[in-house]
Amino acid sequence: MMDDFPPLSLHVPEPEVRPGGTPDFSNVPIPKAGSVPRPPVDVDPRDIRDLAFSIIRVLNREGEAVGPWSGLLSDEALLEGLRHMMTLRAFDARMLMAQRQGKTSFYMQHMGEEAVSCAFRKALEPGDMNFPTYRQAGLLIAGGYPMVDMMNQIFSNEADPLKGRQLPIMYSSKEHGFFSISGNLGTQFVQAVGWAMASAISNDTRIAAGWIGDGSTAESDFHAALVFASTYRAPVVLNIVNNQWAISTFQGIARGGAGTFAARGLGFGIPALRVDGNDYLAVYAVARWAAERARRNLGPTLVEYVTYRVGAHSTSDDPSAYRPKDESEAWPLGDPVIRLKNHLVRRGAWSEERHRQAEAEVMDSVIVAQKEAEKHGTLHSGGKPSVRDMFEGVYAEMPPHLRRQRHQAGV
Amino acid sequence: MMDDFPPLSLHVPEPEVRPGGTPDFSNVPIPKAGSVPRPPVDVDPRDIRDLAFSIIRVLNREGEAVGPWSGLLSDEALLEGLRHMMTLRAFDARMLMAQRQGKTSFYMQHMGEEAVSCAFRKALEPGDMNFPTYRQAGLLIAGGYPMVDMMNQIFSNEADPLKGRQLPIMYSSKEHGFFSISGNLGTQFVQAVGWAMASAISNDTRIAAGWIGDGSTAESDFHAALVFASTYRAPVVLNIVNNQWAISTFQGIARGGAGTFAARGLGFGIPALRVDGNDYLAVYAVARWAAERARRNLGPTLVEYVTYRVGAHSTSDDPSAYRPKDESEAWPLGDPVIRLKNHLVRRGAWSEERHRQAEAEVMDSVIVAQKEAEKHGTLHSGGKPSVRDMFEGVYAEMPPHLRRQRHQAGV
Amino acid sequence: MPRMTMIEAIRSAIDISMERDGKVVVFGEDVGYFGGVFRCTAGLQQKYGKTRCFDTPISELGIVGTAIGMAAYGLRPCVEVQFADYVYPAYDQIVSEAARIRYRSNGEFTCPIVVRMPSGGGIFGGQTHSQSPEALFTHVCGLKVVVPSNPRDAKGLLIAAIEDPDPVIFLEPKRLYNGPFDGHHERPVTPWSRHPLGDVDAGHFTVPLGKAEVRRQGSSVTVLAYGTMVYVAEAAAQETGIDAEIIDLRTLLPLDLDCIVESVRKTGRCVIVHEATLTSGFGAELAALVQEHCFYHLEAPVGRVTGWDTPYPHAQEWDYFPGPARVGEALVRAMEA
Amino acid sequence: MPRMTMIEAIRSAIDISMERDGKVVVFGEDVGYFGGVFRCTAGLQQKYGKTRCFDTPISELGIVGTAIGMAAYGLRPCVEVQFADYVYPAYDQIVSEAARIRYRSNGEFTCPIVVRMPSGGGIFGGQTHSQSPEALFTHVCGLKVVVPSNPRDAKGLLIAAIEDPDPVIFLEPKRLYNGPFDGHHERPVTPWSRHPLGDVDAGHFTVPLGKAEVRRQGSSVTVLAYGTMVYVAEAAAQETGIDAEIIDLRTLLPLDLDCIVESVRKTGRCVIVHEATLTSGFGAELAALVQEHCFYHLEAPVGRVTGWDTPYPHAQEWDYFPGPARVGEALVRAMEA
Ligand SMILES: Cc1ncc(C[n+]2csc(CCOP(=O)(O)OP(=O)(O)O)c2C)c(N)n1
Ligand SMILES: Cc1ncc(C[n+]2csc(CCOP(=O)(O)OP(=O)(O)O)c2C)c(N)n1
Ligand SMILES: [Mg+2]
Ligand SMILES: [Mg+2]
Repeated sequence: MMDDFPPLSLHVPEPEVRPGGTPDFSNVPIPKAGSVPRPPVDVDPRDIRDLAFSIIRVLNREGEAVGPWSGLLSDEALLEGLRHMMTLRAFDARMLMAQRQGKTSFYMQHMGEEAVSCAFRKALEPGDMNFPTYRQAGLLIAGGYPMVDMMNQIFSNEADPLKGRQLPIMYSSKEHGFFSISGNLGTQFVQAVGWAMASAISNDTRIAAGWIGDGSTAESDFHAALVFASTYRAPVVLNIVNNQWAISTFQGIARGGAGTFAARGLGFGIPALRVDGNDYLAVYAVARWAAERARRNLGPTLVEYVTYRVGAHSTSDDPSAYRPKDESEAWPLGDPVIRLKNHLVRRGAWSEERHRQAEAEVMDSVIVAQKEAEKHGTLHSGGKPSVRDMFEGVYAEMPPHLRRQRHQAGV
Repeated sequence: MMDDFPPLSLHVPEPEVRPGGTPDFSNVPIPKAGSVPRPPVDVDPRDIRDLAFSIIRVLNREGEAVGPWSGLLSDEALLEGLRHMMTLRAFDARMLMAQRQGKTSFYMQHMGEEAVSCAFRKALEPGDMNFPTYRQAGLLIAGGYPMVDMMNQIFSNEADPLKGRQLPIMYSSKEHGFFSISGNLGTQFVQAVGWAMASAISNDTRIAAGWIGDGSTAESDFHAALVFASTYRAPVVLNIVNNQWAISTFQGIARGGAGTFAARGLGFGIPALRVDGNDYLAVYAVARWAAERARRNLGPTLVEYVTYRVGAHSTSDDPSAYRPKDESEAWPLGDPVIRLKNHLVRRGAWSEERHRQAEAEVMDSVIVAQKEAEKHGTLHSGGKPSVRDMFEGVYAEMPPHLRRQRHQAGV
Repeated sequence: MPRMTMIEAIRSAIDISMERDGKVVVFGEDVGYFGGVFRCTAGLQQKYGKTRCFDTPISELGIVGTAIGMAAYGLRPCVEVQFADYVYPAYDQIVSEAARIRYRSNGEFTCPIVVRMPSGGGIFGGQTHSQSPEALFTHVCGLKVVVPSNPRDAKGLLIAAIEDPDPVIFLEPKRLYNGPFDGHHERPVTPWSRHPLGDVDAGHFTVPLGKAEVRRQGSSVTVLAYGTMVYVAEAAAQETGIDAEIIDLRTLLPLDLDCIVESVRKTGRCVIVHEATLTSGFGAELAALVQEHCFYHLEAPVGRVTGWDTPYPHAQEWDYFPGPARVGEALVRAMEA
Repeated sequence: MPRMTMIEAIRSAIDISMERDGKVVVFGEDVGYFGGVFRCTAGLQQKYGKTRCFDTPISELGIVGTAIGMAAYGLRPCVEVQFADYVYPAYDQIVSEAARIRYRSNGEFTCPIVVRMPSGGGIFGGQTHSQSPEALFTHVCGLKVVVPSNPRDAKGLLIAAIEDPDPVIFLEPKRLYNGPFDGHHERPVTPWSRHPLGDVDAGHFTVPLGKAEVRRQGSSVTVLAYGTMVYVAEAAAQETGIDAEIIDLRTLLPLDLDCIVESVRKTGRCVIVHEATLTSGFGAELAALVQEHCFYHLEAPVGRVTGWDTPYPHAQEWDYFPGPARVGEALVRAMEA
């Protein structure tokens, strides 16, 4: 019988194009804005399996908001959202420059993905808790966390709320519903489920949100999160930010034979939705739907945000080595800031001129914050966290061996 | 907004019945034998998602083999299969008794699940490799591995092929395509994928089979296995033995909101089938289908065997503490040995009398093997592996520190 | 005072903690309805309901990972890993997360969890029911590591661990669950009901973390031990007639170094005993500290008696287990050096 | 002989191994097309095809777990974990599986895999790009643990590791990738092209596992070090003018105890240096062995200079890193004792 079969061979997925080639996303099916239905939040997950293979979109090419997921946000709310995204983009630009100037050791930007965290934040209530990765600073910006504190952390200066202990951008703010970022991918996804279970155990009304990248869905924590969320119907929104890349590795390596990342939810009976991650209105609408499910004790929702990492992975990375330089321009879902701007213009609530003016204002506010932060020092100059801080906080109370070591260190 | 929502509460799944209650499987939908179609092996996984929610069955209540999955095995092959299952059952009975007599420290039986490993083994070719759990000894029995060697391992005696190092029943036989069993749940599932990838890398024709229990699908290795198998289209059959229980924990805790364990495959684009695990013919048919897919380089298949653990989890367990004593009698898929016997009788290839005779013969052969094994000793009496054996085999070559320790031990 | 086995003492500690503090929740594999394969949580689901004591899927990562999230919320999870041999799937969550959350968030988030697990050998459990992985946790700053050796300590230490604001790894020597075991496997074991340390206060009390206890006063040689090895050391001292001072460390991290140093400076000799494998075992840290802090008092090299550097074997269990004969030889060697 | 950086030496070792043995396969996160975030596998996919050198999903468990299966099949996987800080998700597969398969199957199945990972600090990488987890592997029997300190050794040891029949944990001190680093972060680093150990044979050669090397002869005190700390120790010896004998351990498990004992018996003093945290670090095992085997030759307590028992901090990196000043003080202390 074996003789009947030709030799096996290993299949190794490859992206469509590599450096030198012409970017091509023609294989990425993009449904028309407004075409995906909006089910009731208590829908039976089995009835919406197809949502895991489509893309919920609100803003069409003409900048109109269309379809059943539209109509949730006022002009005012949208203008605020636009400002959040612009702020995040300006913040990124300044911090990238600060890193090049040696004011910090490391930075990670959000270019192209601003809508995801900025819009999601607006679907939450005070007291809800995010378990973010390193690419959701929009949750802080849209949540009103002071930029200067973010910069103090990035500069590891004397005012750093984390006392210089953490890598830049690994923020933490309990008050702003932002759990301490881990440098270890995935770990926080299952913790979000635990937090949500705790809220349910405590008969609270607060919900949690877990965050993970497309590449990191391969980690074990992702599975544990889905298993526990499914079994205990935890009030949690589980967010996958599919920005097409995991450092140099294209999303096909993590995704394998499944058509989408959202599809992972199907095996757990968890409603799974895909959404245009570059569409502020669509992100908000889906986030609110999922948050409402959680808050009504209907259990978890898995959301895949389809977006694109326009910049380098981090300041240690140069993407031109592994993808065409102009790939981001070919990305079919456009730029989230421009799309929202166009929509507001179309709505008559905004203009190109006001936009340019706002860009300048936003940049000013970032620069003001940066000046303020730099007064407290930057990584290699000015005020620093103390060496004593290094020994504190390992435990609530410093045990004798650490006291001995601190003494040896002469501090 | 928060005021609109009542307090959350935690959902903790419970089995239908607990000790004292009346066993009830009326909620378990059992499709009619022969009713599930048999797709071609190169089917698009998306076209057979419903197979993850049904049960492929061949033997009907009348003992007839019906439907598109029937007709693969001759009388002779079925009689051999019956003998394998009977042997495994007799083997279990004797070894359970041996454990009670103190001849070994531990034993795990297969009662009710004999068809799964016995029939699966017959769908493999020489050279294929299983990565089993502790409840697939049928792979060895149906593969012709000598019972006496199994017993030598169980008795940790001087002829134990594993030199007394392993817990009883943690067999290993490369020659018989049976990877060394791990006491750590799940670990071997992803190793099976690696072995299969290696075969593909080497342009070999051999395939691998991974094995895992319903409860253990919650482990991280399960996820890693599915991710890697899906991405590299590894030639592997991934088997989930759903025997309804994980020690005292009913399958609903691991399964959560998904209707079935097979459904886990859907999120990976891996064809997922459920099969009546107490139906030798159905198990064989599905195993052969999945093995053929692997061998044709079509990639992995996930198979859920729906069966029931009739006995205790192990000799350390007493199930009457957590499930009704008579639950196994209410199990709607019956007993695999009786069902195959009835089918053979119906086919005219067997009779009640020959069956009784065969039972006696099989038991004799087990007893002969046991006598032979006991000549080499049992756990606390007779021949033993040596203390030197304890120090050997940690590395290919014994390093100096282990030589020092062996010397200290005086051996 | 009531007599308790170690299992009953552990159950009592959890019960009292759940009763006093509604934030204490308990979960793990087979922990809920059935009450745990060693029955340490029996009856708790019935008493406190299934949202405070429940069964989990078989995912040690999930058990610890959700516990960390719950602790960040404000609960105090006390979770069970069915055997210490199965803790490795949760190792990343423990090492990279539980141990670091307070530090990296500058105290904004904390992780008051207890991870209980039966450890150690002597039950013919083979390589996957016998391990003593304590050294894999003592190397991780931010954790506390506790190993009780008797019902009274088990209860007091476990209550202290649950009330502690930081993550605690709580290793329960399963060979001691039903009675002290001195390594003489050929003899019947005394049940805790006939041992003074089986007398356990029924109410709330704590044994502070970080404090060792001198279990036998002596002047000739100090034995550092914990868990089952405390009894093996006692048997060895008795059988050799050597006047050993036996210290039950109880907490390995943070360690009660003062107690150790005081004793070794007095005796001038030191033998360390543990079940875990030798190389990089916790005995290495103990030996390093003793030679550093007692260098000018030591009259003999610090000795270590441990499991051999092999996986825990099944059939050769009693050749592997550091029994009273091997410990006795080390005591004699220390005295003769 | 060609000059190579440590990255080039590692790449050359893998390249030669792949060329000589078709069973050698290489994979990990970003390892294939891009050639690894530190470029250690650059060009190999192009040369050997994507079924022998490929990118993987981000699952360290999956990387090591599939490697174990491949090794059982008969291949020789040499896999990369992107940073040693990320090895914990694979810890169970390494500890419970890779390390035990030969033993538990009585040699029927074996596990000749190499798990490479960049380790150590000095690059402002914070807590998740700076760890030195070697002691978490040296406690695991069945593993070998290697830490090279220069391009020549890196190449020879890596080829030996790939050819070894057992699983090898191969820790690459990332601060040494481009040049020796003595802890004087304020000074420019000499590139390997200007260091004699940057001379690396272009062909096949091995440096045997289990053999240490005396990197500096001396008579006053023995320094045991590995990886980056070898250069810090050299700087400290030079700056204090103390005639230290510096041993580069190279392989931690199995350890070259003879070399250590010979040196300490000669010098009578010993200082151990590593970047990992103190408690239960590999220095504990070294100190325990030295006091045991050289007790009657020691004139001072064995000293340990290590990372502090805190997570690796970002801003305070140079207060944390065991630099030449701290090592120098320990040398002086050892001499004055
Ligand atoms: C456990 C672990 N493994 C590996 C890494 C190294 N690493 C950092 S980011 C990254 C890629 C993550 O990709 P993705 O999840 O898609 O997130 P993105 O960066 O695209 O937002 C990798 C491999 C890590 N931080 N943690
Ligand atoms: C990593 C790990 N965790 C826990 C255990 C303890 N344990 C042994 S068997 C078992 C139940 C397994 O249930 P299932 O996977 O359904 O297999 P079954 O016994 O039903 O065949 C548990 C929890 C283990 N062996 N390994
Ligand atoms: Mg990504
Ligand atoms: Mg089961």
